[in-house]
Amino acid sequence: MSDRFDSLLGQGLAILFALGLGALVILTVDESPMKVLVTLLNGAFGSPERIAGTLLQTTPILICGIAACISFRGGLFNIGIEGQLFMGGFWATWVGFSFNLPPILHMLLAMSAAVIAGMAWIAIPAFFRARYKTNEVVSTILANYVAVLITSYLTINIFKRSGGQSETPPIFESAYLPELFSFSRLNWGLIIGLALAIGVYLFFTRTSRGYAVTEMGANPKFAEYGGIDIRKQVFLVLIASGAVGGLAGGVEALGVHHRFMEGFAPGFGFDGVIAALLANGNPIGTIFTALFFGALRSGSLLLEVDTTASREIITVIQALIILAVSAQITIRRKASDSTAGERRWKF
Amino acid sequence: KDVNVAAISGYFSQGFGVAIVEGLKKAEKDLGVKVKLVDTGNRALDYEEQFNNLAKGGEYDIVFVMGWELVDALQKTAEAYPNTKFVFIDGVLDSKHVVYANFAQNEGSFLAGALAGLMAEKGSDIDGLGDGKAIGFVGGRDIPVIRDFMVGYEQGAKTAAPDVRLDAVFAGTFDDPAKGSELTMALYGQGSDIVYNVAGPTGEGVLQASAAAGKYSIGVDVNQCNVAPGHVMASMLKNANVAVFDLVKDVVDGKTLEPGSVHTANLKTGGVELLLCPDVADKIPADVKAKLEELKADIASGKIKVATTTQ
Amino acid sequence: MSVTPATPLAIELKSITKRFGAFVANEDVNLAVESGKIHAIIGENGAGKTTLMNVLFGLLQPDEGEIWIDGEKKSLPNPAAAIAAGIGMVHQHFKLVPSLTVAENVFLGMEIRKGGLIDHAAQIKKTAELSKQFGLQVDPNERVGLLSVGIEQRIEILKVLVRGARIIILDEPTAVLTPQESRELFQTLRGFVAQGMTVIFISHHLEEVMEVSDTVSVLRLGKNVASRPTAELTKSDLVQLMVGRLVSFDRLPRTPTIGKTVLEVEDLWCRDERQLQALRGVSFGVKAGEIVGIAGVAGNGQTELAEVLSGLRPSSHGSLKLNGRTITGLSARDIRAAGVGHVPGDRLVRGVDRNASISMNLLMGRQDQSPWSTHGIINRRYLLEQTQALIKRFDIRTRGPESPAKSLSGGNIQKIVLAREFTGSADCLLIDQPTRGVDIGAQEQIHGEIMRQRDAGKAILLISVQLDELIRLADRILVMFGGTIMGEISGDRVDEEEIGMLMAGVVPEPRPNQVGAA
Amino acid sequence: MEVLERLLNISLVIATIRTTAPILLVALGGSFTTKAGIFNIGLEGQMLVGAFFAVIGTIATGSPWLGVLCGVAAALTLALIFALLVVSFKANEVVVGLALNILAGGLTVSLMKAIFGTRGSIFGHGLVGLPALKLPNVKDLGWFGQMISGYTPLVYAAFILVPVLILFYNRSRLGLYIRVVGEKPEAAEALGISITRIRYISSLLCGLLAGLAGAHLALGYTTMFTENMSSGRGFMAVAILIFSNGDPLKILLGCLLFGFSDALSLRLQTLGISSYLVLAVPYLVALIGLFALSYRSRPRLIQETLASMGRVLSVKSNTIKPATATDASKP
Ligand SMILES: Nc1ncnc2c1ncn2[C@@H]1O[C@H](COP(=O)(O)OP(=O)(O)OP(=O)(O)O)[C@@H](O)[C@H]1O
Ligand SMILES: Nc1ncnc2c1ncn2[C@@H]1O[C@H](COP(=O)(O)OP(=O)(O)OP(=O)(O)O)[C@@H](O)[C@H]1O
Ligand SMILES: [Mg+2]
Ligand SMILES: [Mg+2]
Repeated sequence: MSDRFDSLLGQGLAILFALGLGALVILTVDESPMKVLVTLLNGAFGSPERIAGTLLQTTPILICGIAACISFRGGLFNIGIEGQLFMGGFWATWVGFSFNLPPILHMLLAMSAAVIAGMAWIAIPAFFRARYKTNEVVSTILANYVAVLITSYLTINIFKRSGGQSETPPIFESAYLPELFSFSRLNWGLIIGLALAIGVYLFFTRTSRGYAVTEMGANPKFAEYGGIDIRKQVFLVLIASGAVGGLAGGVEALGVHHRFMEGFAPGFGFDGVIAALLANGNPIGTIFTALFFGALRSGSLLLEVDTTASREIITVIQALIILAVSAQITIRRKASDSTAGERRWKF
Repeated sequence: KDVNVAAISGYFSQGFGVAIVEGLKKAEKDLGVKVKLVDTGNRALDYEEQFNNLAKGGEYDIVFVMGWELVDALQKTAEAYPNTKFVFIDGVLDSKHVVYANFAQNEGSFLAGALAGLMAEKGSDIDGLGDGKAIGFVGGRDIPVIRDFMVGYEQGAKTAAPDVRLDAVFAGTFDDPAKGSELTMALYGQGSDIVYNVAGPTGEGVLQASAAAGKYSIGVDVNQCNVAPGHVMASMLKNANVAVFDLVKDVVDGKTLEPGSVHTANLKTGGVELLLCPDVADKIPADVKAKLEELKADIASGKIKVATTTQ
Repeated sequence: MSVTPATPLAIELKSITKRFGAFVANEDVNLAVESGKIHAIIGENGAGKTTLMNVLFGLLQPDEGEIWIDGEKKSLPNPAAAIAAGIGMVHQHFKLVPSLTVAENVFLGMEIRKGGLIDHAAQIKKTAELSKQFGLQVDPNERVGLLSVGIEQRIEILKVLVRGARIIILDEPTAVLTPQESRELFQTLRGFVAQGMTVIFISHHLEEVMEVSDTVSVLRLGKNVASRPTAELTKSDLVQLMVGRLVSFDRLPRTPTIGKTVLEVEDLWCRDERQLQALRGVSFGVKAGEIVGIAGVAGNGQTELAEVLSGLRPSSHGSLKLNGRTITGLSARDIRAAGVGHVPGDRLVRGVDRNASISMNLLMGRQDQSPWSTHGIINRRYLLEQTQALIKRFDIRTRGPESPAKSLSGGNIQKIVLAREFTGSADCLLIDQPTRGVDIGAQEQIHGEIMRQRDAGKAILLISVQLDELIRLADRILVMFGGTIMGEISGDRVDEEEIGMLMAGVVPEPRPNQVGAA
Repeated sequence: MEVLERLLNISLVIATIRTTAPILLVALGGSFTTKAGIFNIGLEGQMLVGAFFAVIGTIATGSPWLGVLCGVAAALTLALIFALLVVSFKANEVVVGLALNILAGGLTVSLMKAIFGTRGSIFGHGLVGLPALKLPNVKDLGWFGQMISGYTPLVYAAFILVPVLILFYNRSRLGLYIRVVGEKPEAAEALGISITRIRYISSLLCGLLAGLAGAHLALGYTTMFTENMSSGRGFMAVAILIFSNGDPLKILLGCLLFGFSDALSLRLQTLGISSYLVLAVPYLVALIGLFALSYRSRPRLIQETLASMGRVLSVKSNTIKPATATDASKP
């Protein structure tokens, strides 16, 4: 308990330190740090609409974060969540505008398409990782670029709606993911994300399959020795991670945008990965780190309007916070792992 | 009464956006209005909140909007806040709640294409040109707005010089001048000696490549003649500064901007024009110049209809 | 406690205390090492031997106490200072770089350079000279990754010599060697002292200590409980000093309850990581209630044999049968399910997840079985109960079932593995190096457990590089060399010389009574 | 045929060299960290600040060479932060690398806004690029002369660095130590080689080259700075580093493959294939390369021949050692 308290305290101090540095940066661009902070808070939590806006930003980060958590737990690094999200978003939209089906069924079908697209998009890197140990960090990063280009191609060259927008036709209302409140686009995606976080947490800590994945991530040789089929498990873990990544795209397409366009959801995949890393791969912790990032994103929107500081300042502060926290997490770890050999990056 | 003006876009840093900012700065200085620029970035999820943040307080009398990706958020917000005047720049939508400032970039590009085609036909008669009989086009991303330039350019070239081949390529990004320069080198290598850039910062690479290769390029949106002096043959200007300033002036003067009205800037109004760069102009033969004037008149009079992709 | 110096002291440690947090690893240790002698240090696992040597080598800083070298007080803030003072250390775990050549490894950290660039030719030449001078045969051009453990150790010693060490510390140097290799090593060590150098030598093998050392110091619970000339002591004195009680090492009594054949291996072939042939046609059988020992120098296919038998490595040819049923080519999971338990040789890599709790380590392999889990949900209460029971039964020294495995000492980690593998429903147990690096007290317990398993009618294949262990436990001993079985020796009549020759790949003159007598 | 002629000619070779150079520079930088056992995904950000400050420096001083120095200094600063966090504080290198990339993106834009009042791109303001080097007497060499002359200095630097680095790793003490620290840190530690120091040095050397790569992008390849102008080249370099394992020669081959597919794909566009598909070509080439190389490592025959050849020739056989959680149990 006190350990946990210590670590929270440490993280808090690290964030304060980063904010201090951030304040200096803000001063250099001639704005009052206090005003920026107040605007940020106001933008993130100033009214029910803004809180909803924050949660709206949190949702995709959270779901992507969970996708990342799944892969981390298995000792794998799916950095291609961005690509799975784009693929999921596109194919959910495609089902959404191509078919005319009864309401809930349509939405479920579109969501399944998102999940399948996410899985399909990671299937090849997953296969090669499982079978030939091909580094999944690089293959999934590269696949991101391809996913973005392919979905752009499909959007603009094949399925473009008429008019000047680079986007697909809108989906039918029957495929909408219902909104939670009348005053915001915040939708069931948030509930899906929260349920997923708890579900994934319970899966990993309480079930025998979750145990198998956990041990594979912690010590693959031990897991292999214990009779766990590493190849199959690696493949399944990556596929599951990709499925959740695709789901994130489905939620964005069906819950928020109701269509697919260029610049559909850039950066959420990476933010999710970082949120998961900061939470040390814990899905419950990821809820909070995702909320933190969501608040920063949504708060910074008001910044452009109300101050002379730009959103990039927030990007800088966000990066500083990540750096400070990442150092802080591991200062504590350092006490126990003193050997140099343990600190090698596992490919 | 104070007039508050806002502009929202993700492209303030690129040619056309720069022109808009210029117009607003002028309005700030000459008309004493207050100006707020809101940079959208590129995250689709943010747009609606950004519009809400702008419109909610009701303090802005006129809001300029530029960028097709903002259209959905714009229409939603314009409907929800009928008291705020939204002006959509560079296109016309169905919505009756929005004022439109439309630029006929296809017309200007038509002339650019005609110039390039006519010059390419002259071939090695002209300093720095070969006999490739081809002209190039480097777009940023392959999106409808950019294609609008391209179809005009293509039509202009085909009309003025039917035998000249057009090689059109897209960099896939507006942020990679190195790629722009590389693409241009590739086009030069394949026989194009004049390349038209419609690619934002990527396009700067196109212009620089023309200087490096000793060939020619055509600028876009604003006067780019001085980016690579002696190698930028012309610039296709979209005089957004003038258009924006005039609209702000109308508001200051108390005129109402009719919702749904379309203010078109084209060759006829002079809102769009092809500027021959002075340092290259004397290399351009008189017959080419005459032909350009003739085509311009034909477009202005409606004799030639230039195709478009953004309606 | 210290010995009155007859010759000048090479090393004198005065009241050394070293703490790790609240834990005292070395407490007020005085140690005097005479120049030109071989000084052995023994003690149970965790007694503080390595810690003390690390202090002497500058790797750790003592909290209290002084270090005197050749009659001078020294402070050793880092290994470089220790090296400068003429101390060299051969670590328990070798620290060689596999992709570099022998010469590069030897000269690593003190490269010979010409014009700013490393002079490979000179390094090779010097290595060859040195290896000749001290009788440590190596090929300076070979990549270390391709060499055997025995040769790796020679390289480690060369590394120390090339740095001009006069005082050489060896931490458990024989743990991985064949008897012949050990004997060669002792020869080398004697050569060193003959040239006036001093050797400090840590071992768990008391025979070796008796054989080679001039003086012995015994550490217990971090304290130096005795330093005496070896000649004054017997083996059982040493044991008593170490653990405070008597321990027997005799061959354990047999109960002739051998049953039907459980494991049958026929003409087994397989390849290793580098795709080189590791097993070349191995055949044997293990009966219920029988312990079959596999002797051999590490790296002659024993590990691969255990891995093939447990399904971790595919065989390229041959068949495996368990209770008459063919299990060739089954996965590790299926082989486990068929009834094979496996105590892996590399316990820290395969045997446990060091960061997981003891209970989570005990769950491995049976997480899908009832009552450990029902409908895929882990039965946490049952797991906790079982863990507590096993901690008690196997005498695992820990703070509790939720302590991470890494907080335990090596011997106790091994007990976790045994507790897991010995309590399953396996008919056949593959036990690889059960007591490597484990102290005598724990060894005895582990041996007891193995015998109990045998008495319970399990078929046991025991792989060990320690001959005395095999002699103590096994009914029959198969000697492996180069991926084949060189010969078989009855556990009752063991001739170490003969086993040694088999281990070295030499088939001795047939002595009818001994080969094939099962 | 005509199409082929249009695609494959000397200008394609030249373009390949041009497109290869920046990736090569940054990948060679990454080879230091890769060899030292650090996974540096922050190359992208180092390159970006390198480019930005090279431009700022040039505008401030009027000399592109001083600009290059500024760019390098900025990249070194980022590399220092990377080393501080990753080496001293043992933070996760992926988190730190990604965060530094984000920082670089945000910082360059913020500063651009603060200094120039706009975002987007910087050119003009008296910005001058590095001069192109015309090698003397190359006219006599025909197409070869055409191929090797007329690049900006950092292009030559990139290619010359390949043999220099090969020598560095094989014959210099620092190079040897870097390899040892990456392959077997315990060995380095035992010999009194400071792992921390070597990793700092590797990170800084990496920053040096990444900064040069950025400076080349802004002052050699083009003469301007644009938001996010590194455009994924740093990530490409990381991909190459993984399948080259940091070996300079393999890095060169990987970069040439990339450069070639990049240059070729740009040309393919003129055949009327959609730019989106064509632009995916280099990434697909990388992916296929990655998969093919890992597939190839499978067949036993090849492995075995390589292994035995390795022993005979005592060439470094490049078996990637699976990094295990602990090496403590080595028999
Ligand atoms: N980070 C740590 N913090 C505290 N204690 C530790 C730490 N790491 C290891 N230990 C202690 O080190 C011991 C394990 O060390 P090691 O594996 O060398 O044991 P050992 O002395 O070889 O014991 P054994 O006789 O069982 O092999 C445990 O007693 C454990 O308490
Ligand atoms: N780095 C460390 N941190 C905490 N405790 C340690 C550390 N190293 C050793 N210890 C403690 O010191 C004790 C003595 O360890 P040491 O390695 O010296 O034992 P040893 O006598 O060499 O045992 P073995 O015979 O197994 O090698 C260990 O039991 C352990 O508890
Ligand atoms: Mg020890
Ligand atoms: Mg031990």
